[in-house]
Amino acid sequence: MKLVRGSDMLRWLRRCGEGRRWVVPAKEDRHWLFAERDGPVVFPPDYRNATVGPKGWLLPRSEPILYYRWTGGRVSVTPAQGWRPQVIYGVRPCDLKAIALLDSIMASEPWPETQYLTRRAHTVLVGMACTAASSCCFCTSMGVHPAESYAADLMIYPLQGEEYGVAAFSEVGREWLAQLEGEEADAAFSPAVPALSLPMPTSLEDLPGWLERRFDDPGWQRLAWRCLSCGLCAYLCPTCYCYGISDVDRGGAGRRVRWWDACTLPDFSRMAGGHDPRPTTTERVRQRIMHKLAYHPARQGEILCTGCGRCIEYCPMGIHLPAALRLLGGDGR
Amino acid sequence: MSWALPAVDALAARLLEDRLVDAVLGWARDPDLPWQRYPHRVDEPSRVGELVWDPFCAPGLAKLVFRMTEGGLKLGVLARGCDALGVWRLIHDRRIARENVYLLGLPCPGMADGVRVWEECPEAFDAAGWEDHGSHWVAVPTGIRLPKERFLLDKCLQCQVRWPRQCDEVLAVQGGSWNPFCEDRYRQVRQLEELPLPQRFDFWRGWFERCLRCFACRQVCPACNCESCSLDQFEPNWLEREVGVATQFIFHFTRALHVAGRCVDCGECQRACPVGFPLGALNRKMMKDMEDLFGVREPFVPQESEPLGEFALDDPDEFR
Amino acid sequence: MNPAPLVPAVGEVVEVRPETASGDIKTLRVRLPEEDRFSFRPGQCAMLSVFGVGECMISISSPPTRPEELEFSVKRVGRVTAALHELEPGECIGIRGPYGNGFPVEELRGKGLLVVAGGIGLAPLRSLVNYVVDRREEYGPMRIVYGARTPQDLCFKEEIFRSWPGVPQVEVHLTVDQGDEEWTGPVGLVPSFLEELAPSPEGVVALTCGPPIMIKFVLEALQNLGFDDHQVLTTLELKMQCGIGKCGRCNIGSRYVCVDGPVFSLKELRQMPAEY
Amino acid sequence: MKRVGVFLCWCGSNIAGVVDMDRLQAEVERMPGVVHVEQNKYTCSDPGQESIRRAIREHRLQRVVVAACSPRMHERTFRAMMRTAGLNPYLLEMANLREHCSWVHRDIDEATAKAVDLVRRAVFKVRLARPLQSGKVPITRRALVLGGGIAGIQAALDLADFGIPVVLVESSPSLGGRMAQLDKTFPTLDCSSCILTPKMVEVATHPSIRLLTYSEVESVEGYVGNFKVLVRRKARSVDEQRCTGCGECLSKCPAKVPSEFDLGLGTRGAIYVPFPQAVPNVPVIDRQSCLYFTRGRCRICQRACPAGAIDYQQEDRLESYEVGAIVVATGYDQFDPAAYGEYAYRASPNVITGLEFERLVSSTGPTGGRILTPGGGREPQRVVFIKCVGSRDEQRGASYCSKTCCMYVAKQAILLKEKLPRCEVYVFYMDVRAAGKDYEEFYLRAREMGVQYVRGRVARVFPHGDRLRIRAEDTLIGRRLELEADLVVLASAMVPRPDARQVARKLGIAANQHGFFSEAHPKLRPVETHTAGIFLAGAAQGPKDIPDSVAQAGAAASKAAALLSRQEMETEPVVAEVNEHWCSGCLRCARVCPYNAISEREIRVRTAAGVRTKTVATVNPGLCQGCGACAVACRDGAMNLAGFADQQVLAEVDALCL
Amino acid sequence: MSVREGWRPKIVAFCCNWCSYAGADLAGTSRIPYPASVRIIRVPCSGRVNPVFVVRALQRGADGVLVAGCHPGDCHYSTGNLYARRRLLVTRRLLAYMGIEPERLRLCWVSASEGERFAKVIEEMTAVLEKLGPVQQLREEGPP
Repeated sequence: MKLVRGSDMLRWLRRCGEGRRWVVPAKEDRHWLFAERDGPVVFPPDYRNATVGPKGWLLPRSEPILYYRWTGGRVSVTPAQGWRPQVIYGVRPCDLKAIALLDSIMASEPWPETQYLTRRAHTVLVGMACTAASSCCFCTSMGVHPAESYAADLMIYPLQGEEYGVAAFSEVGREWLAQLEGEEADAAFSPAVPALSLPMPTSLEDLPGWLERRFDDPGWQRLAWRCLSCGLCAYLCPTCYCYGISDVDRGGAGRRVRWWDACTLPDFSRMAGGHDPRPTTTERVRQRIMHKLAYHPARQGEILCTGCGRCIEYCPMGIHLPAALRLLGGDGR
Repeated sequence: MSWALPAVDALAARLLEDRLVDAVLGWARDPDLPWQRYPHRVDEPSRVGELVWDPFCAPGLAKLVFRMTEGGLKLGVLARGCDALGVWRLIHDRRIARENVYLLGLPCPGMADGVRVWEECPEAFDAAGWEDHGSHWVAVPTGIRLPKERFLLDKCLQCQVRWPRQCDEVLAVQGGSWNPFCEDRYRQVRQLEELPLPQRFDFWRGWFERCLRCFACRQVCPACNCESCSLDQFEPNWLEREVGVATQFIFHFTRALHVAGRCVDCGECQRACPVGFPLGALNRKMMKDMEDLFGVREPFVPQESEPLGEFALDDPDEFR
Repeated sequence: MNPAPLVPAVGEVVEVRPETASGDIKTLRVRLPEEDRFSFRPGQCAMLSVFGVGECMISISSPPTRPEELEFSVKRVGRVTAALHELEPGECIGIRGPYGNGFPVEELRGKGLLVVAGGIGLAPLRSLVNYVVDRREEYGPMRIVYGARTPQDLCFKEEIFRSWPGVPQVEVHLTVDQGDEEWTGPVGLVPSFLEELAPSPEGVVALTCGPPIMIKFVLEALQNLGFDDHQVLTTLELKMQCGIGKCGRCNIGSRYVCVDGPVFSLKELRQMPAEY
Repeated sequence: MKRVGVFLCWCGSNIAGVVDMDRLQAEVERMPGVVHVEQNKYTCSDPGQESIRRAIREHRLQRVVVAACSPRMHERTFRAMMRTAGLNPYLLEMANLREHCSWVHRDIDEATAKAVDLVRRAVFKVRLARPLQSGKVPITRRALVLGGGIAGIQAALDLADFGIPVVLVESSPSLGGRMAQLDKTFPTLDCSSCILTPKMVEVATHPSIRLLTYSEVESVEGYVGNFKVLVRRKARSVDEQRCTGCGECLSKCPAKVPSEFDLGLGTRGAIYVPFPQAVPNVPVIDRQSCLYFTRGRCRICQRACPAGAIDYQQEDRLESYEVGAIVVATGYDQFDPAAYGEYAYRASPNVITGLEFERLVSSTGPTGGRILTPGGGREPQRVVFIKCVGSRDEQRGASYCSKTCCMYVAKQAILLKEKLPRCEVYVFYMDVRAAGKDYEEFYLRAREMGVQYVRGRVARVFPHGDRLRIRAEDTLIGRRLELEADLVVLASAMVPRPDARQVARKLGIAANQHGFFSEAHPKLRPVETHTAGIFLAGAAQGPKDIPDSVAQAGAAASKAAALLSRQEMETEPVVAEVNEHWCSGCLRCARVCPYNAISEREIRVRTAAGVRTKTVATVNPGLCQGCGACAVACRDGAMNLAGFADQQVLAEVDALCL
Repeated sequence: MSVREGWRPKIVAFCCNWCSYAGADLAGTSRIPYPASVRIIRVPCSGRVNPVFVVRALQRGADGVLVAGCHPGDCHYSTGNLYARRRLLVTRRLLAYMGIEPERLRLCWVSASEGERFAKVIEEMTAVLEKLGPVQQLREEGPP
């Protein structure tokens, strides 16, 4: 770790990130979100985390996959090239962990998702350890630590006043850090304590099995009846990655685009013939939570929730993970 | 005025005991999150104690009534002004059968932003009950005062329907429709109308970039109750899935137009939007135009007919 | 590594052949350019696309032993399948794949095969049948039990009536739900017809594909006939968009139909949540 | 992809002279789905059409675009050609290269670029076209005629003579209408009732006509060929079967009330027949004025009736009739001149309307045909007619010309001159409109007989002693006039009946701003309404004299007969369609439908929660005229218009904007 | 606002079949010239025009949208044009509110006998749009 004053750190980062797009948390109206700016910024003390995480800068809300053009009965196809070198700055550990999870999903065999991976490879992640919790976060309950680096190339630890510690966790990170003047030093960083600590019904390792045994639990219905079938939770969730594909036609030429989808939306799994394996909110809410806490762990060994707390804070009908765990745990309410 | 929770409970219990309804829809405390109240349904008179009525009952209920009563369930609804109008919107749209709902009107002094209170004054949640003192909510017995100016939910700041209208029964406590916090419901609309055109577009474009198109605004809206939203259809492709300025424009334009003359101004869309898109500024623009152009009085109160499904021979002709 | 797994190769439609009188099922014969050809197993699928309309996952109904051209039998159920039906010979079609696990042809070697199919469900099994026909000596006897709503709705008529019955150690049993004037064969639903035929489970693997409701009763029938769970393979169909296990749509529990399926043994199926 | 063939028409040099056809062809060949393009000199000619047919065969075309003139010109031609080529006629689209392009643009580049867009629009639209079929609906061979005036009578008789059963509904107790109130008719001066009464009798006795007087239409449901009409038969209090029409009751009735038929100039009893020649000759008790009904005792008529036909217990009855066509002949009313305070209409009994004058001069009228001033009962020395009262005056009356007044004033002046040769007659007029066979001559005859026509407006009429004083201006010589008269006759306008809008709503037909029923097209469909199967006759459609009413009644009858001569009818294929899967059942569509073509029905749908019923909109293709208002009102996009579907219009927009 | 060289405005016109389309036909048969900026879509009635069609046209590259129908009172379907007037009035105001020049949408009444009027409307609208320039706001990014 190197110690540095804030203004020096910004200058150094700006220099290292020359020629890249800077994606930084920006406050718009009352909401923080990741937006393109000309460089890194100093955060005011009220920055906890962004409402909308940096996910969209790696897996955009929509992006072309390919362009096509018909001429007579023949068609020509050009794959899309949609990446720019970028720095995503000020990412919190929960979102860093989420990016690590997305990386592993997108890289999974037999069909690695090259479009994501290419964009990811051209991205430098500058993380920022948490010194204050936001009102709904519960990362430690999910085994995520508020000072851990996860997918970050560089990690910033706010220390006293203007002083920051910076550490590198990748090749690029080390290259950048080498350009920062200053000595390696140790500094005590005291991370934030998350606002919520979930009463977990079982250990994280046993959670998938615990949930699978409750697949037919009436608790799902008691949780999901008030779900309005919007995609808010999935779109805000840093680990939700489901997408759909459709064609945008402009009269014989056009593009095939991939866009965010959400398993809570009513049409998500409805087949052309009308059959839907998940026809009501009960199955859909179950799918979403089970996917995070049971199915994905069974597949790739990791829980797909990093405790960022966004679904708790923003679901307009108060449907969230803690409620699910409690309802399934036998509390009848 | 107090938040007469025991009276609410008693009324709910009576409805269930008299078998006037099969269930009562209200709010309950979230055991995990002190500030959270979520929609809650009670089927037994003995369980009405689970219901809560205090300044944190943020979620609107109207849209839930729609799906709940679909199978013929008779539902008692604890309805504030906004909930009642929402339910009436759905009744006029023939999505709720009038005989399936019993509207139990609750005069509403405005709801607080729970998360905000939690962040700034967590001890407020130790209250056993609440009183309304006009400009403040006051916790009983702790006496903690929460200024509304600071904590009122956005949707409640602009509310015009604190008094529950067109209900089967209204909990007889004091209250009125007057909202001291809303001087001019069209203030933001007027401000935007006065901006030069390019700035107006920039204003909206900024929001288009933030809108995630998660459709929370649509899903909570009692006026958005179509069997199949045209925006979800692939054929015709009213709205492409691709997210860009043009498609966001079409999305918000279509949504505004489809609720024009039908929006009950419950503010739920605004509350649900995670990025704070000023949906109310679109909805109220439509309301204002309904008033200005077609002389629709109280454009937020659902009527049998809707302004865009009618015409008058002397409608203004502004196209020259 | 494929540079962009979602970008299809562009093939050419060589023939469009209606399978049924109503025209709701058509078989497309497609040729891919040499460099884009792929090897596959019977039971695997490919994502077909009509550019400008969209994509649709369709099982390959031709066998890997005849690799020059691929065949896809498409039932018209929605927008994309309707567009596939409208393709003309000479027109371009997008293809990416092959996707899914396919039938375990190595493990099946030497065993007797009981192929049970309904309607368009014969398409993936046809790939297997022709694969076995082309490597007849490697496999045991094969019984094909196939049914459709009416005689008109039976697919691959040339094969089921003519070529397959002539192959040594291949039996074809056909049934229809409703006969017509010309139909002299059995009338009845596939599961009960199967129970009447009462094939022995000894050394046999049953493979089934068809409408969900038929599969449900065929599985029961097989159980009644003494087939063990691991002796039964079935195929599942869910909505798919990416085909590569990334879009998060076609999972049943922790299994993705597009990657881990569509072929599952009854044993596996019993361990999956009933959400399909 | 649908195989589209495009046929580019030169229209001689009309199109090819401005549009570069070869450049156009090259562009069109690149459009999606287009497999064949050819140029023809005159595509509408027989060889031109034949070449399309050949191309359809040879290139297996599934959709056809003809880029030529306006579809309003030749769409029918090419649709017929499509049928002969074995394709559905609605799989054709035209691009209007002539009227909308080559005839209005000069620059070859601009015109060609535009032509490319126009053809592309047609190609994009036709690719999404579906074959449309017209449906068939059965036709009930029976007609309803609404109104028993001369127009209704004529229509009923003509229809009955076609052998079509007719139900004639008249709201008053007798047939006859306004014509029965008239004395003589212009320009022949034959006696109105002499020519009308035989027709009334013929109606009453015609085996194919069911006459329902003193009856009103309660509701109309259904659509062309299949209307269900509910008729309220008001209680007459007299048993029609028993009554012999002897008239004993009439003279015994102690009540005296103003007679509607005589427009208040005479009186009638509470039990009455409106006029002596009434058909049916069955009295009716006016319960408002009847002593028995108002005070509970009297019963004089019951005692007087030798046939025992008086039935105080009678109640309104509802009868239902199924009919295939409706002729609306509900007639007109006269404008109430009270709006013109300066004419002293209510103030002086000697100021009367034209229609009142008819009663005054009629031999069956209150004075037995002697012309006497209502105020004094004297023969007038001088009579003043004022024309255009309530007509041609947007401020206080209506903007239209009432059309009949000029002639009836001339007629009434002539009658006056004939009966009272020494009486001076003045007519104040704005214009004299005497267009019609023998009309001008008739008007000149009035002048020849000494009727003084003064061009100018009357400023005031006011009582002066027992006479009337008229202040006016002669605008021809620009002088103010003042004269005295004994009788002033106001030629008040023909206006719609007060309940016209209600009737229109009941029938689902339109009325214009004044309340006259609207014809489907002012020139080409003058007796049809927008609602198929409903026809108009007489002054309900607009001011009309007797010959016009009779002519229109005949026309309406033959239109109705043409419709009813078929067993079943083809419906328009361009109609609204409901996607029941998407429909929310809010029925907003039904509210905007001008034809009442949309109703609701319940269907059963399978949902996750099981099978449930849901309400959806349903379109009656017999009624729908394909305007598409419902499709826009529908937010779900569940309502669509075949032939102009949302996806088609959107594709057209896309095509034009590429 | 920089206007591309040689740029000409493009107007998408929705004309009702009974009055305005016929009016445009009459302009043709009377050989009344007008700018080639307009492209007509035939609809049965102005009441068929969904406001989303208007935005769609502006999005896809039209610079202005004209909706032409029968004069009030003359609608072939009696009231379609009056519904259209209300809807499009609101549409136009909403467009302006969201930052699109309201002059880009025009509703006008053209009867079957008003060929000259049709030509005049096109001329006027073309002039207005030439001043406004192309729609900048809603253009989508095309392929590279």
